[in-house]
Amino acid sequence: EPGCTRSLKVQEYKRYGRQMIMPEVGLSGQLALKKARVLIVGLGGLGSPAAAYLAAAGIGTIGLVDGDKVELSNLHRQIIHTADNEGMEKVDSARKFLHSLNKEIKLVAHPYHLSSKNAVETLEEYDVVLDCTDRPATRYLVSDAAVIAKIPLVHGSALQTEGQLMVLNNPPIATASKKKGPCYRCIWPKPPPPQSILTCGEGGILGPVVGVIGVLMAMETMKILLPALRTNADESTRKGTPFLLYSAYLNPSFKSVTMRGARENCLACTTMANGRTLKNYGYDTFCGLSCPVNIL
Amino acid sequence: EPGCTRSLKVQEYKRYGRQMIMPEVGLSGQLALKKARVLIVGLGGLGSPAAAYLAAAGIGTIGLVDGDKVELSNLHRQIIHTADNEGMEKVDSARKFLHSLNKEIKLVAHPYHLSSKNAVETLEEYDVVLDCTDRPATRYLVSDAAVIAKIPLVHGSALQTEGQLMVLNNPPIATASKKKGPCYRCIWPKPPPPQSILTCGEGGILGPVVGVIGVLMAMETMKILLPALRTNADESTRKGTPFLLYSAYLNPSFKSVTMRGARENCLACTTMANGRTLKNYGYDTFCGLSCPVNIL
Amino acid sequence: MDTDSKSAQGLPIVVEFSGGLELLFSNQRKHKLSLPSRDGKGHATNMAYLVRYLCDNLMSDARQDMFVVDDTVRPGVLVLINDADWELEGEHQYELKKNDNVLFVSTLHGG
Amino acid sequence: MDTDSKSAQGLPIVVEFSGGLELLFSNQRKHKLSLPSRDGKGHATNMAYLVRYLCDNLMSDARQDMFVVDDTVRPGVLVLINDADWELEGEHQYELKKNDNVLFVSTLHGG
Ligand SMILES: [Zn+2]
Ligand SMILES: [Zn+2]
Repeated sequence: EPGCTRSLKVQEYKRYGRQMIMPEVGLSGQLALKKARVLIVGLGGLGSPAAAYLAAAGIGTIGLVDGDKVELSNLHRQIIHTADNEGMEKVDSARKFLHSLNKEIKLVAHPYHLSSKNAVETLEEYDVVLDCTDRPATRYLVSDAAVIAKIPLVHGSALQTEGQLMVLNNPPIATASKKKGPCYRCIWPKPPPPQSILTCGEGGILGPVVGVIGVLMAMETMKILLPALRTNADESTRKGTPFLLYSAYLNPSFKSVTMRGARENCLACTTMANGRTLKNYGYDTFCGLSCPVNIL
Repeated sequence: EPGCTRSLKVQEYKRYGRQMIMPEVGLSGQLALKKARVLIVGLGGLGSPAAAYLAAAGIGTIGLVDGDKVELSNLHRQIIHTADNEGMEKVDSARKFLHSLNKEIKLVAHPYHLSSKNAVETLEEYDVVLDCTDRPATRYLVSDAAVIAKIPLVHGSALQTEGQLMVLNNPPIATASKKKGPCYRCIWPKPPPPQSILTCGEGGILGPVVGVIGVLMAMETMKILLPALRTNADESTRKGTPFLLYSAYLNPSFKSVTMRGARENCLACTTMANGRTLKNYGYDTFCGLSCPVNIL
Repeated sequence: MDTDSKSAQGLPIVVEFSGGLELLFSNQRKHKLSLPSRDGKGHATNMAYLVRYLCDNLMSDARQDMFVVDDTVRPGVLVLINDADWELEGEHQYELKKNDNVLFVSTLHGG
Repeated sequence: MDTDSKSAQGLPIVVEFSGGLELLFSNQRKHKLSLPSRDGKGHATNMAYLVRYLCDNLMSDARQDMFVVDDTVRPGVLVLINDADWELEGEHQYELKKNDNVLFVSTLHGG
């Protein structure tokens, strides 16, 4: 039966054999990946490698959000879009590539910009969301919606020679053994002044820099979905939330720092979570005019 | 004029604009990438993302070495090969994908296993080599050939939840300001006992683990080709050669350690470099029977 | 006397900038500083002192609001003391110790 | 006397295994150990002592040749003392200090 998440077909055993052989995955782990629904918001430099590795690993349902079209200037870093697809909707171009990679999985296209009108209902259909967007307003929007939808958020960002990675809102609800994880707004309650923001278009970006963060986002997603993979890491994160910094310039090129936990008076974790809607929240006003939220 | 490395076409300015805007790249950096010839040995889990990012960045000539065919069990991690290409030579499958990504660059297929008979003459046509192979004998072979061909070697490896990265033989000849870098044999003069070796086939591997090392190999290659990108890193590596360790399990997940420099009595850096040939060297005997060198 | 001699010895620390902030500080990522160990009022040198000190003595760019707004580090800049968020350490009130490492990182938004 | 009391205090160190070696040590990557600060002959505890100690006391797997060959760590295992190659530190002769971190990494070959 197609789409069955209680067993695997012979060709799935073959395809995923090299990861299923690991005790941290096994049959139960592969079925957990197959059952999982993961949303990727933004199909640019971060979303491209993240989508490729998650599709290859056999995530059963992958949602793809982007309202942009493929441009020639994307191609030096957005490796799932080809030159032949210039001008095509990014969700369609991505779907074409991911389908060629793995026909066993379900791809759901969301060919629109995420906004305060559609964000919550889009995220509510998924188990994990990856924020692969590229400006402050959408980053607050995705995080707020993840808090309301109660799903973990894998956050990545990059510019020029540097990248940053964080797993937020994880767990989305406090458990017996772990406090609720901080959201983006817990960490950064106020947006940066508009004049201090550089986008990849303005500041430039190296492909492998954003690529390495995108691949690590796929890895963090798999760790959320496969509990056996995070035992050790969990233990050492009791002190706070890890934040990974990459710099192509420096040696060592990676640095891991410890961030605060959830903030008691966080607007998203309290008011928004209780109200269960973003519809009256003005992201443009909040972040200033340089980052209108309707442009992903 | 096609293939000209003294100027860029209008569509190349557009395609590479987001990296050329960076002061570390600029027009001169982009022309240096276009002029560069990079050899990727092994088109598996490491070679796939490394090739994708180097092709996208506009490396002018990329050589592709592999004697294997695409198998279904490769696809969970080797994201440039698609299911439709099952059974195709990996070099052809890779060429097809990389060509769809970037038609401005030259791709050279070497559809054979590297051996002591052909390694030196293959490497001599290139400026940098990436070792994306998967067993000890080929790793000694690629390193020895890089020493003889006098080109830097970007070394990556991965297994299960861990990955390792190193830039070797860099610089390949001592300069006024820097000693010759160590080769693989300088660091590991003796091969591991055959019974201690696990391949990805036997031990398993997670796609994003080998993926992150492959992307970082592309980044290190760009740093070798773009001097403006390595100023800071160079300064802090005077003490020794950095070796990057990744573990999906741990927090922090990356660790950078400092390795020794070149070894005075290194077989490769002395005898082999002087003799300029590998033809009388028995890699199978050196590494033991479990790793015949004719299987990449 | 004791206070003076301590202050004369100085307080060596390392300050690093990342995520684009280095552009405001002569495009240099790592700075080794020696601060007085007590401020003008005789209090131990703390993070509030350091932030003022950086604006007054180390910043090479005139755009102070790219780093400081309302007398504190602007929104979107993380401050890490020995690799931990300064919110875990007392923020402005944290008293600097010998060889402390303070990292200012601008949050990135690109993707 | 002095030697004895030092030895009784013990020498706390951290030993880590990676690259598959952890499988030989109860699949545990990080071990906190307290060694005597002097060996049986009264010499300061060094890396040679530690390697023997690990084989005799910590290894849970019978295959000693996966870790030690000819009385030293087998080829293909890197030994890092406080994140630096032990070849930079004197190898077996390196005398362990309080809170040293010793990491044994098996070189990976997969790709
Ligand atoms: Zn919150
Ligand atoms: Zn050598």
